[in-house]
Amino acid sequence: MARAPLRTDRLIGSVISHFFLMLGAGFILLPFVWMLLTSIRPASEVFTAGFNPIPSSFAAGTNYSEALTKSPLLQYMWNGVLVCAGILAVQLLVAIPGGYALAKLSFRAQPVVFGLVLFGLTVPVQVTALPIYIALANLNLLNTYFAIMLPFFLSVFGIFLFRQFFKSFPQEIIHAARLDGFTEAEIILRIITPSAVPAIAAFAVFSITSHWNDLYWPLIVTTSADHATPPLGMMIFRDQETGSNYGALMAGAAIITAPLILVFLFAQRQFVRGITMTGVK
Amino acid sequence: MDRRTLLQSAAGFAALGLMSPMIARAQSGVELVVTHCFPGHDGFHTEIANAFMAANPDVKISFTNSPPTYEEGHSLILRQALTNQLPDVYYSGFHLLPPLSRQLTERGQITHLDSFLATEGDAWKTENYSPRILDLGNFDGKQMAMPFNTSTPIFYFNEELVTQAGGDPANFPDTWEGVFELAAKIDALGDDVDGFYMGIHTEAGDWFWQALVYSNGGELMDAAEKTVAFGDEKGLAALTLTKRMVDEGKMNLRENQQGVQQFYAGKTGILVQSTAGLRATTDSVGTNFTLRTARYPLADATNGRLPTGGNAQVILTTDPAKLDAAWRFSKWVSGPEGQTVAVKFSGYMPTSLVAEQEQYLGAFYKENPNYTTSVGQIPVARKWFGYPGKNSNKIIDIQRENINLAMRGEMPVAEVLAKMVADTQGLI
Amino acid sequence: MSHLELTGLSKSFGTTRVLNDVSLSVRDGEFLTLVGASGCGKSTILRVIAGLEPQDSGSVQIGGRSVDHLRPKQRNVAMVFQSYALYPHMSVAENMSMPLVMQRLNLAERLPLIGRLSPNRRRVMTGIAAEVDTVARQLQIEALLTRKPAQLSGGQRQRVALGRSMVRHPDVFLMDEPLSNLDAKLRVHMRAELTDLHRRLGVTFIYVTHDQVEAMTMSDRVALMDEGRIVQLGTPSDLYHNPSDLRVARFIGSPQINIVSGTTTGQGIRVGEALLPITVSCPAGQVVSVGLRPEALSLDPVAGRPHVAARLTRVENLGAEVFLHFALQESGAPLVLRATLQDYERHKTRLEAAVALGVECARALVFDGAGHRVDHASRAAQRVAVPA
Amino acid sequence: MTVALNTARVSPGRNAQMRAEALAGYAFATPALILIIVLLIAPIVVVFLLSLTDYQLGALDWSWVGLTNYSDMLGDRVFLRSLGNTFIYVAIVVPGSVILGLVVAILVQERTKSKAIYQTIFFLPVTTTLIAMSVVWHFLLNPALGPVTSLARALGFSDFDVFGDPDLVLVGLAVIGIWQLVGFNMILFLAGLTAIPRDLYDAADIDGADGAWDRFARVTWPMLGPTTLFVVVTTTITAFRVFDTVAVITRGNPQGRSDVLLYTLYKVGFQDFNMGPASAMTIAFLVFVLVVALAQAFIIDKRTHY
Amino acid sequence: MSGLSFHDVSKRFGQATVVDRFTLNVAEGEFVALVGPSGCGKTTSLRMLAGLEEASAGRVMVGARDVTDLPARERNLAMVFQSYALYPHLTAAENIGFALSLQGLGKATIKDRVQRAADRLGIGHLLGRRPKELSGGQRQRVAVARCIVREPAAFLFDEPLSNLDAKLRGTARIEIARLQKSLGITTLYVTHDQVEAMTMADRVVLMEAGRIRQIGTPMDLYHHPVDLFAATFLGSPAMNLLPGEVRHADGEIRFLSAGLDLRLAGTVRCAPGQVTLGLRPEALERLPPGPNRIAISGIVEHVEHLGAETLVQFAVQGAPGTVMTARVPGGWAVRAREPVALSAAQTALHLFDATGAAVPLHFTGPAQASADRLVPA
Repeated sequence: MARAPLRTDRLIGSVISHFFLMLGAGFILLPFVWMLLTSIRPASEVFTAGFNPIPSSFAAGTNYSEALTKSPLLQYMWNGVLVCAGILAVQLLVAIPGGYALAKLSFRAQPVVFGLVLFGLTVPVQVTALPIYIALANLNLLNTYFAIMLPFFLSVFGIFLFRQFFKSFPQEIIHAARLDGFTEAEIILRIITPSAVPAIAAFAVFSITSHWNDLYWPLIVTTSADHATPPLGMMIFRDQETGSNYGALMAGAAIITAPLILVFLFAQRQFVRGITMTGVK
Repeated sequence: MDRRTLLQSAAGFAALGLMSPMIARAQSGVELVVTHCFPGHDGFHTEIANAFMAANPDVKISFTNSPPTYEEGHSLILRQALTNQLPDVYYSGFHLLPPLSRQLTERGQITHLDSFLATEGDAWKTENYSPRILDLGNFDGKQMAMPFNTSTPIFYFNEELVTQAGGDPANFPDTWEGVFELAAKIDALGDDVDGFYMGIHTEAGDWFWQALVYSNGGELMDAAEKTVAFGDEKGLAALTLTKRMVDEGKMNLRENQQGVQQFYAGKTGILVQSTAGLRATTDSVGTNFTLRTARYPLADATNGRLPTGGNAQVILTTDPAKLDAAWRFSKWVSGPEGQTVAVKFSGYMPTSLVAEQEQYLGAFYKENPNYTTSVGQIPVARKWFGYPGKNSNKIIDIQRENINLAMRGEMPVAEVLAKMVADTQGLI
Repeated sequence: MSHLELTGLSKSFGTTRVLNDVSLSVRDGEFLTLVGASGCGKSTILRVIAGLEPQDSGSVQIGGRSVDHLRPKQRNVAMVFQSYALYPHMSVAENMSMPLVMQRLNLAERLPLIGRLSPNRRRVMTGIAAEVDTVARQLQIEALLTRKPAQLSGGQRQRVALGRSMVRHPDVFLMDEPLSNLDAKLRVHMRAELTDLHRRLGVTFIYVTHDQVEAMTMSDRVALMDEGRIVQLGTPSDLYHNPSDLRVARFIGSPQINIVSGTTTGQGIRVGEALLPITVSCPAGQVVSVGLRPEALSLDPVAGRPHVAARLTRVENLGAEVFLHFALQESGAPLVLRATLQDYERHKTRLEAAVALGVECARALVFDGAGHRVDHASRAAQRVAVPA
Repeated sequence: MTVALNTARVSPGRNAQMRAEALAGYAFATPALILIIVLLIAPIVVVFLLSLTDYQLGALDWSWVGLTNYSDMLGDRVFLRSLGNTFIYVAIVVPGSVILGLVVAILVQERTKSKAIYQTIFFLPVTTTLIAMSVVWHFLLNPALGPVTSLARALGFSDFDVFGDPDLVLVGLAVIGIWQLVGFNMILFLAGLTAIPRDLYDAADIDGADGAWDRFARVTWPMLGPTTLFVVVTTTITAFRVFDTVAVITRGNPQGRSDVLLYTLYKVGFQDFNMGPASAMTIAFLVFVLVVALAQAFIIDKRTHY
Repeated sequence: MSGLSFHDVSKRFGQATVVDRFTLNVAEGEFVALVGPSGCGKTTSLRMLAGLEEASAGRVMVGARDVTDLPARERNLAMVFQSYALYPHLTAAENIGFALSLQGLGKATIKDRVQRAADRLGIGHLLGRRPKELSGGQRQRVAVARCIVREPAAFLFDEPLSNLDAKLRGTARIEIARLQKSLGITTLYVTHDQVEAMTMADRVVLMEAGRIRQIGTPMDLYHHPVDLFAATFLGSPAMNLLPGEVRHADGEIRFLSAGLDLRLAGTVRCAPGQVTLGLRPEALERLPPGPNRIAISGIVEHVEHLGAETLVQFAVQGAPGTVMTARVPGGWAVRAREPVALSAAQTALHLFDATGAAVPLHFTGPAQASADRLVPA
């Protein structure tokens, strides 16, 4: 039987796999491409029939400046930075020690706490929103950064993730540290945390993207623009009553998405490693 | 355990004792906190408020974030009522005014306007507002709100497509029969061209259904709001119209926004929409085609009416120190200064009689005849109806499903109507 | 003084008994090895001594005082782990100075930023650095001080781990299979280095391994463990030449000891057709196991001396010596004989057929049905000279 | 559990280390525990209590109604329909995003230079704002103007109206759901794939595994068992929570065929303000998700014996 | 069953050449071990034969068939991996029968053949277990059974014993060797452990840095290493080395190193120059120096008692810094810091020139006979 050399087989395989990957990538990227194209189109061209990638007149300036000036988008993005940073900081402060306690320390309540964490994974934010809202209101805390951040201080996902990650951390190193005289807190601070950089990166990507993009909760607890987060800045262009300004909406979307893509690109290597090392099994 | 303790215990567990509220508002003169729905309205609200503040330096207007819909705004206000976080002034959708004013009156968290109107005097009243407009904000015998934005459904059409189909843009049909005939011709112009679109089967509320029933001279409920009233032949005519849109008007049952987008793209001949979207539609259409508007046909020329969309301003503050400023603001926004801006920005109909005068909107209307269509419909505008009870949204959802059944031909229209009446009655 | 005393240690994980009433006394400065198959409980003992795991009962004394109530760091023991357990994000110098930092700086001074404000801190740190340098020089790793563990070879990591335990001048060194992650060549080398280190430091070493060669070559005394108990405690040569138990005989020695089963008679022990003139104290007719180290068999049967008939099955030629694998003629039981290359060459042609293998009965080890050693007269009389 | 039992048996004072460890365990778990109680347990208790009342948001009086809300719910057409729709949505999104995620992961895994690029592209949807992306999808799937339909038309398919056709609407929403989840699942699968020893593929090659399919069916798929189940559980939980796309694009239309649990719950609670029934639905929703998650976790436990 | 051969096979990864012009013929039924330090290219060579790596150049043959371009599955070779590569989700029986099921054989046939193969390795009772439930030794046997069940053209082993502990390794290597002989199947065996190579193989291929350094029988390599590398790689403890110089003076041939002066006169013919002298540990004996023996003494540094034998490390007197290891029978009670006097037969000496190549030693006189005797016929 005549046979093509292995190299050719492999080449064909690679071409086929690229073909499917590009097809998939096309599917994934389609909305982004359209977002960018729309963000540089004048309103009248957005709906011209057909799929003409190149706009006949550029309205990038108008759309982007409208996105930035009509709503205090920059202010919102700054709020977003503060809120995401605050949430992430508290989440890490809670989840790293919590994850360590669940993974490496033995205490009687451990299974109960872990059970609660697993339970928490299934509870969507909508369930707890109203009681927390009322509590915040009674404490006179609405319209504060604190109110936007509070429900997310607890990330059961984070606790779970760090627990999984720490599970695979060599027990011997912790033993060595105890022999060396580290207190448990110092083990967390000086041994566990530096080793958890990939997990922190992975977690940060999830945390930042979801709270940067969150619309639901900020809309409930903030009524002034002082604390609003980025998606609220886009709401102004999306109006069911009078019709949406698609160009500015997409420009706004592009503006607020860009930092996240940068964050992801920056953390990508660590992120993938973090996910891999937490051993999703 | 009563509600109070329930809520207090809810608060108790969250008593983290970490922060005190740091909402220290700069108090130079009076500050009014204002909430309106639709972030898209921010533009004209800000402009109006700026002008107001320039004229009234002692008053500071500050806006909260805008809820994206009337429903969400309503929910926001109710939550804030619970927690005493209410703004001083709020713009409520007309259909939500009855529950809002009733609940807040009960809680003592709203100020009715009768005494202010009395102070201004009747002459002022008649000079500025038509009684029909004022009535939109009047419930249980009290003036609860000053109407701000009002709208009626109108027809938008694509002049080029109408012409191509042999229609006359200058004499747009004023009967459904004429509309459907024209729509069918437009539809025949090409595979990718639709004749007619009205998102009655997919819209958010039941405004279009109300328009169909009212324009046929029908009623949704009896005067006591106990019994469903659209089970009659007028209701049947209304529901039959939906079926005819599909059969005769060749309407595709697209999702609402997609139907609208299709019109923007110049691929739909006739679109039924609120006049409120005129400005946005004009912008979106741009140079794609020539946008024209026409009046909504009244099947019953004498008793036919149209529901008034839009919103009215309520004063929620009960603080005597703020009331005067709030009333001044109320007068301003519903007066010619406010209305001029709002109309130009949206396409809404003015609520102020004065605003229609030459120095305000007169010139604008002459230059933009599309904007006058709805003004012509003011005489037939009536209140936007809201169902009583707990299930108003559910009623609307169920009705919409029934309308779909009729339009999709899955059930004879008469049967659907009977079912729809029964479903509605069951939920009241 | 740092002699170490374990009394009645027991521990279970769930229903598994990992330590079963273990008592052990380790002299000050002794090198004691715990050896046994994996799962025998040897590592658990180490962790109990260190205080990393609690015992269910029993007590640990170091230098005459009970340490049961002390935390690991208070027991002044150092431990070298199988995986070395170096802190991956710290340099070698940091790894090595950690125990001293923890000892000499108080909690506030150890804090990341605030700690730097303390004037005491710098003085202490300078002192520590000097000590680390000294130890690093001793271990010849002074050139590696700035590297991270990931940049080190296995042998280097091993030395850093040693260094980290040395800087503390502990009373007791605990070593948990420290050589098992090294390759064969390096392992041989490190064996010598470790014993050398022990001699120089003169401190008590407790060393855990599953490798009998390590146990044999390095220790003053060896405790062989099985199923959570110490089976035999003695010098390496004791364990090799005088195993008290069949398990010990099997575990120690490579190639493994030959075990043939035989029956006691009045004249000796019958193995197949051969009668080995070994008189044991147990009654006749009992089945016993006769252990014969490979060197207790010879290719040159002297007339009149006992021998067994066997058939050669395989030759393993290692160059320096040859392992000859036989099957016992009657039972087919395997026997390994250790011969020099010269001996093998001399007998090569004879080995093609069944041969008689000489048995040095004086070196035979007899075990009863329960696996316990049974002493016998011939052995007692001709006790081989054992190295001290 | 065994760990806890052991700890229990060691009497305090027996071992300083164990005591210190337990103490530290409690200390480190306390912040998490407090937050769990304050932000999770207590609100759920409040919601449960509300589900036993007829409380309407803003109303001044209310009363206990026992389990009426629950029994009403079981007879409520809209609720039952949302439940059904949610299950259909889950039934499309879970296999869709899991299988696609797996396929992409396998293809991406084999790439060397372009791996990072593909990885980033497929992960992009996770980083974006859904309200903007829903608008975009809405347009992309526009039956007359959208590029997807023009492409379909160019390829000779008949027109389809994703969000207008009652039979297609859940499929359309599911496509968006899949679009969002594929990248995430891909990352999880990539993690699982890296953990498969290369030796197994070599062994399969030598054993006579014939090409990619055999390798996949005989090695990859069985070896990914635990990962797959994890992915399925997380995807299921996520899919159950579908809300944004429905709220932004279809609002339950057409004919309620895109009503899903959380959206219905939202309408009842936040548009009709019927907190009692909404709370009952919330509790029901929680129970559903919990049951599904527990069932899957149980299977994971049984399946991860290798 | 058939022979195996490599013809000028090379493997390059980018710039690095991992295997350089590897040529080897393995006869039918022969057991050949590839041995060398890690990274020497032995595993890569094996994998190229198996079809798991592509050869950058050259051809590989199984019997008369050129399999260079065939995928692994068509080469009819069986392989045991270092990690055993058992499928964790399959039972032992399914693992063993995996290849057969891929061939589409009937269930009964598979069951029968699996049972026979398993019985042969003494794991017949473990067939229902999964790899996780097996010990290291049992897994290793399952891996071997998986190979023999297929009746392949040849066996390939990639360090199959390196994951076993020392004890098991000893028994397993005998088992494998025995099995190979009884099946008579061609075997290529990769290991870094010289003991395995020496004890199991018919021929040993010693590799370093991608090249073959020496091919020969184990005894060839042990007794006639072609260079320093081969000399030190084989044998444990390693050969003792002593750098120095060979001088011809006064009709004598002398080896000089620091203060050491060994006379080789009259027995050895050897060119003068810088050399390294090699002496295996077992060549150092507690015998008095005599004719044709050289004396080496020193101070004991370290003693390792292994029971039957004792390893004595001592500092060589006259050569400061040089430590040699002697391997002596177990009965000798020697202690650290004591002096020792040992001697070695001249026939046991190895000399290597400055490049490391072995210098042929030509013995004259009566020692000749004994030197020849060292080499097995």
